[in-house]
Amino acid sequence: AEKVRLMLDWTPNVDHAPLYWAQARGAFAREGLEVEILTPSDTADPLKLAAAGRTDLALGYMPQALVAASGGIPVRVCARLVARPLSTVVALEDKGIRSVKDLSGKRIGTTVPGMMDVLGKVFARHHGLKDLEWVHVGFQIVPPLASGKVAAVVGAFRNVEVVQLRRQGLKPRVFPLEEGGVPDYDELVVLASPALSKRPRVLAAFRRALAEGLEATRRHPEQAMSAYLQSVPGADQAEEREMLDATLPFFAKDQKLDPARWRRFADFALREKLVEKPVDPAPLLLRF
Amino acid sequence: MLEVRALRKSFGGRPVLGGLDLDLPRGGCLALAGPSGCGKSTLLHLLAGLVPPDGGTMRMEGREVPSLRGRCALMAQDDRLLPWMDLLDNALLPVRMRGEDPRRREGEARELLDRFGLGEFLRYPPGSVSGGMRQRCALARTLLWGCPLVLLDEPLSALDAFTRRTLQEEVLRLQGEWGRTLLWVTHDLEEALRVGDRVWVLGPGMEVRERLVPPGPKPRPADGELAALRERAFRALEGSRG
Amino acid sequence: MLEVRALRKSFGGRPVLGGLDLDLPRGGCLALAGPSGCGKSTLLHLLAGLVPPDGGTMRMEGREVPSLRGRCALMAQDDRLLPWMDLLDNALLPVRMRGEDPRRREGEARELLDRFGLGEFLRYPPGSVSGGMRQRCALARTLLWGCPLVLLDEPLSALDAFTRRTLQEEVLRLQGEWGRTLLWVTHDLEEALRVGDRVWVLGPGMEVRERLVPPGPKPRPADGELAALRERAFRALEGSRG
Amino acid sequence: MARLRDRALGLGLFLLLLALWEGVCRGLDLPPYLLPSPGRVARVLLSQAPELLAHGAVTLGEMVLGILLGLGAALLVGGGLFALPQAERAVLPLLVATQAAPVFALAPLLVVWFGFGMGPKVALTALVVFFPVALAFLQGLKHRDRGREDLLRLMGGGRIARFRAFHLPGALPPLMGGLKTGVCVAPIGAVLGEWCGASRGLGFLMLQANARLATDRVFAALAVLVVLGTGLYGAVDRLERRLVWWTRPEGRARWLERRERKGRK
Amino acid sequence: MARLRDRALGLGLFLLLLALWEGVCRGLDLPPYLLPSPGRVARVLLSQAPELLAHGAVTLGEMVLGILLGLGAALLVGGGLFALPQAERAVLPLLVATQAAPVFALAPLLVVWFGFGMGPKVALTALVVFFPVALAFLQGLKHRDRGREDLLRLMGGGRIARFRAFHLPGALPPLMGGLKTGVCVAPIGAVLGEWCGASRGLGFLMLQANARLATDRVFAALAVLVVLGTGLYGAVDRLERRLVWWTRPEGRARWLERRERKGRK
Ligand SMILES: Nc1ncnc2c1ncn2[C@@H]1O[C@H](COP(=O)(O)OP(=O)(O)OP(=O)(O)O)[C@@H](O)[C@H]1O
Ligand SMILES: Nc1ncnc2c1ncn2[C@@H]1O[C@H](COP(=O)(O)OP(=O)(O)OP(=O)(O)O)[C@@H](O)[C@H]1O
Ligand SMILES: [Mg+2]
Ligand SMILES: [Mg+2]
Repeated sequence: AEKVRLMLDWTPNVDHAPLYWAQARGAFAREGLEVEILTPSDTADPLKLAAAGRTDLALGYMPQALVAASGGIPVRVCARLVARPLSTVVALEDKGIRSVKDLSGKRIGTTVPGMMDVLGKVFARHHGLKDLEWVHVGFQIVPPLASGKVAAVVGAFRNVEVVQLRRQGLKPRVFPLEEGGVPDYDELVVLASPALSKRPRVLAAFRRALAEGLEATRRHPEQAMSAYLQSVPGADQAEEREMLDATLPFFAKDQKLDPARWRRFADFALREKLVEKPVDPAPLLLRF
Repeated sequence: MLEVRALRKSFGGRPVLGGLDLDLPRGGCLALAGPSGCGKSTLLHLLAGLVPPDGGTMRMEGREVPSLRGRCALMAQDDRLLPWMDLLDNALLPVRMRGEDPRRREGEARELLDRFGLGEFLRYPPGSVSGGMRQRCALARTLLWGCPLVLLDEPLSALDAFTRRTLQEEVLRLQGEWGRTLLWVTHDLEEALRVGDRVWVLGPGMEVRERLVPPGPKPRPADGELAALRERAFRALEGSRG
Repeated sequence: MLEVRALRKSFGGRPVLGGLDLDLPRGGCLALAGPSGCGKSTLLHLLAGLVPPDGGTMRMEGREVPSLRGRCALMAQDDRLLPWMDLLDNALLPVRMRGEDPRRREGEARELLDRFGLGEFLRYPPGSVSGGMRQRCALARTLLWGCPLVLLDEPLSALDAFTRRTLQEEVLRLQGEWGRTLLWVTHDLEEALRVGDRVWVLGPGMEVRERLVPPGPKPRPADGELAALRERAFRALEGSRG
Repeated sequence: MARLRDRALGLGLFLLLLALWEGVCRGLDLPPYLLPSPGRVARVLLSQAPELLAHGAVTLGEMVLGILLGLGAALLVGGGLFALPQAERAVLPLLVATQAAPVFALAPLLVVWFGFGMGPKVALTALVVFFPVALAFLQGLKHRDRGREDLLRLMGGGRIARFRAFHLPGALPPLMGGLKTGVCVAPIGAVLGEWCGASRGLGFLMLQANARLATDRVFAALAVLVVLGTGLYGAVDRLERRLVWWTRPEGRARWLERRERKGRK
Repeated sequence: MARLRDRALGLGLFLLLLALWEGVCRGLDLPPYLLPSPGRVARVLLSQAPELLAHGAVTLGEMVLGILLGLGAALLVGGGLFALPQAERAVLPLLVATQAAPVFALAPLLVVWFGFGMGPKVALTALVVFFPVALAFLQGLKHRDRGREDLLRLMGGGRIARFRAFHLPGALPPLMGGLKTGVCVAPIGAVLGEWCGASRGLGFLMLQANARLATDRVFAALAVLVVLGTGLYGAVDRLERRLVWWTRPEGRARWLERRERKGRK
């Protein structure tokens, strides 16, 4: 079997359920692949390590992949896992935020500086929000929201933090980024190392197995759940289930890497100075 | 003033003091001489309460006490000056520790240090003066301590013969003036005979070999008589070895 | 063996040595006595190269040298034993530092320490023995050092009169046996006269006040003659104060 | 007797602190995802003991190896900087850099060099342990007793012999102090290391639990980590008592006794 | 002369290390997004100097405040544990916990308590500085000279007077050593603090650059951080020379001179 190392974008979470389910049901093995799943220390690492050939495949985000391409980091996109943005702007109704307009004059937190603050500012401009104070909140989303230290957080995942907030008995208000002037994009894509990019047969095999995992997850979420829970011992099953259900509509239904969609986001990124140099996404995409 | 009975101490099974009796009347000076390693310093440490005894009793002015801690001044065999204070501050340390304002006794300390030949070195740190100068500073500190009972462990061992003689007289003068009681350990027999109104020569295990009473009040009589006593003491020391 | 000319040293503008001349013939013992703080220890440190001189020259066996570092053994005024080694290892330290196998000299060291009265304490750490015992160990270390020139800074100051006499003889015996040259600083005039074949009494600034030559070969003649010399030396010391 | 009383007092203080923590949680009405109460943490500890212990064992192994490695490096570098004091200014920025470098700058490098196994964890632990130990050792070496050093220099002999006989034992107390700091921060190193790609260990567990807002599990893992840390501290404390025996009379007495017992055999 | 030579040697070594780094980058063919070469970092440093300096000033402020706070706390706790040695066993786990607690366990608490201002950064810096300083101080207090202590105890007087006259100065050398470790790890504290919520500072800058995959900017910020760290270290080193003057003959001479100059005025 072909040994393939796959590095997740972050610690295992429901987004990765299709991968675990594919692994557990033997989808990779049937394609002649032996996949080893690795976890990184930081969301930027998988991409760097794939470029350096330390992992064969890595999970990343579309904006990040474009930033990498503009910085000359030699990774290619070969598949996708979550085909729509999960990042949103989240506020709490409990704190009196009912509509977007209520955010004017408030302090807004961002998760990843350099990324979410850019998207947040686009969102604010789109909705005509004024007098915002921006602060980076790091890994923490729930505590500053719950304690009212920030009125909203840009970069909260609608399938994770929103569920968590709800389970804490709070009433989250979700404002999708794609309704705030940010073009639609793929939240989770699979990046290939330069070496693996030259082996289309392996990549094709991986894509087939991944597609099977995605399809099987949609069809049998409970089984996907139990496969995934093997990798996250001690997790709260009910909560994870709720998160998975919230994620299901966002999983990629096909493996089409649409250059036009990528180009839209690349233009947006250049306009908003997310990238410094123009990027041509076409050579970035490995299509078959 | 002080009565010690059957004081015992051993270190790890090796007996050092095997039941010592000791009486110090007020205002006197008992000089102790004994072979090196016989336990003189240990005795002073026991009295001062730095080392716990294995047995025996101490009575201070009739009352039984566990040790003389807080009731005696001690000059240890090494100077134990604080290297980060100048000589004057070191000498005034007991005053400061008592909680008194050291400035009120500064004049006194300056005078004492001056008489001890340290007048020019008041502001020197101990690391920058000679061994004998450090010893003199430690002696001044002990005398400024203000306790009526003073334990001295070879206080003048690092001094030349002349300075030594001067300081002996100085200490005895202050003893009289301030009414102190002295327990003076020395390995110099001449010094013992010169400063003590009683002189004990000790043997190993701190057994008392010889009790000498030097003739007459200070200043001392002719050297001849002293020399004879010294010879006797020396023989006792010598015997304690054999 | 050693010729020193016009050696000068001052500390922060305060002169300590104002141009000292010194000759040590091979095999002799020059005893130095002087008031406390006059600069005796400083002289030994200068010779040994621990402190740089301000001026002057040193010639060792005809050759001019910057200092005697590596050519002399030094016993400092404090014992400087290493607290984490027992007495035997401390005494053998110079052997070990020379790169020799200390076990080859262990017998010698044991014998020396035994003669110094430390036979039972070979395995004690310095912190658990008396001041005098530490000093004896430091002396043994200095003698085992193996250099022909030996600088001793008050080597017996912490010892009782009898032990002191014994060790004086011991050191002189070894000096003869091993052919050492000694520079012996002491504040005990009797000791100076007993061990030195020349005795210098120094004044402040290390100016030589009195040069005495004790009569005759060791062992010494009658005490009477010594006493007279001692008196002379004492007067010199006394005068150096006035 | 006295020891028993000391222990009781220590235990009492510990319980008092726990009570204080519980009080803070209740009094301020902190939600458990902010600060779980000790009771809650204890429940998690009990119910998930086997898992916590298994992950704890992994982390302990990483810590022990890292501590040994860090100590070795610290002895070398501390000794080296002492031997070549001019190098301090040059090497120091490098050392500060290794300390200040965020994991995300180091992690990819470590992975590239050491792979995904124990390597990066041990390396990061060694890195955090190394620093306080090296500095304390250097400080101890610098503040040596000059009188004794002078005398040893007169005795001649190589710098290495002098170092072994004098400088090293003299610097032992601060060195052991630095090592205490080192073992206390070792958990940070191991945890950070586990963030650079791991599938086992307490750091991994915490990261996972944190992503799920399971703060009580984070704290349970933390509690295990703290027990490991204090255990290592205790071990170093014992080692110190054994190695630095000469400063206290009891230590000297025990040392003598041991020597005599050995001699008799 | 000798000092000049020392400096030259130090500079030479530093350049050597930079060359080594450049060599590693080229020799191992490390891509710049893993480890940028010094030249690359220098270019970023130059071109973005104003921004780096502005953020550096913010971080420096946080570090200085945090160091002062941490030092104060360390003096209190170190002294307290010395005064009450039974407490060591009880308090130690707590201290280890504060060290081992990953930022994400502390960050929410800090944010809720201090908000997003300077508070959490200063608190985290103080926390990391505190630990090595407190331990070194405690160690110094423990390994005091027993002979002198005994004598002072005989003199009577309060524990506080004794502490000021004897224990504190005696523990100064290890304390300063601990403080050196402390200032060297202070950058970690400030950076971590900036990660859990900030809009300025070098940590924020690094995070931003990291998200943009601009590793050279990360290292440029790191370089500024290192300069700040070494600068603080140098300051502590000077302070130490001034405070611990009695261990070296030159120090004593300078102290005497200063005193006499003061006396003459
Ligand atoms: N490091 C120093 N800094 C300044 N002055 C010093 C230093 N070392 C010694 N001195 C001064 O040099 C003088 C001579 O000191 P030294 O130790 O040589 O005297 P000594 O003759 O050995 O006295 P003693 O018999 O008391 O040991 C003293 O006045 C002392 O203050
Ligand atoms: N801490 C200790 N542990 C073990 N033995 C000790 C300790 N302190 C002292 N001794 C032993 O007690 C004996 C007496 O020591 P002490 O210091 O009282 O002698 P001393 O009479 O003062 O001698 P010196 O004239 O040499 O100062 C010595 O044999 C010494 O080895
Ligand atoms: Mg004694
Ligand atoms: Mg001297």
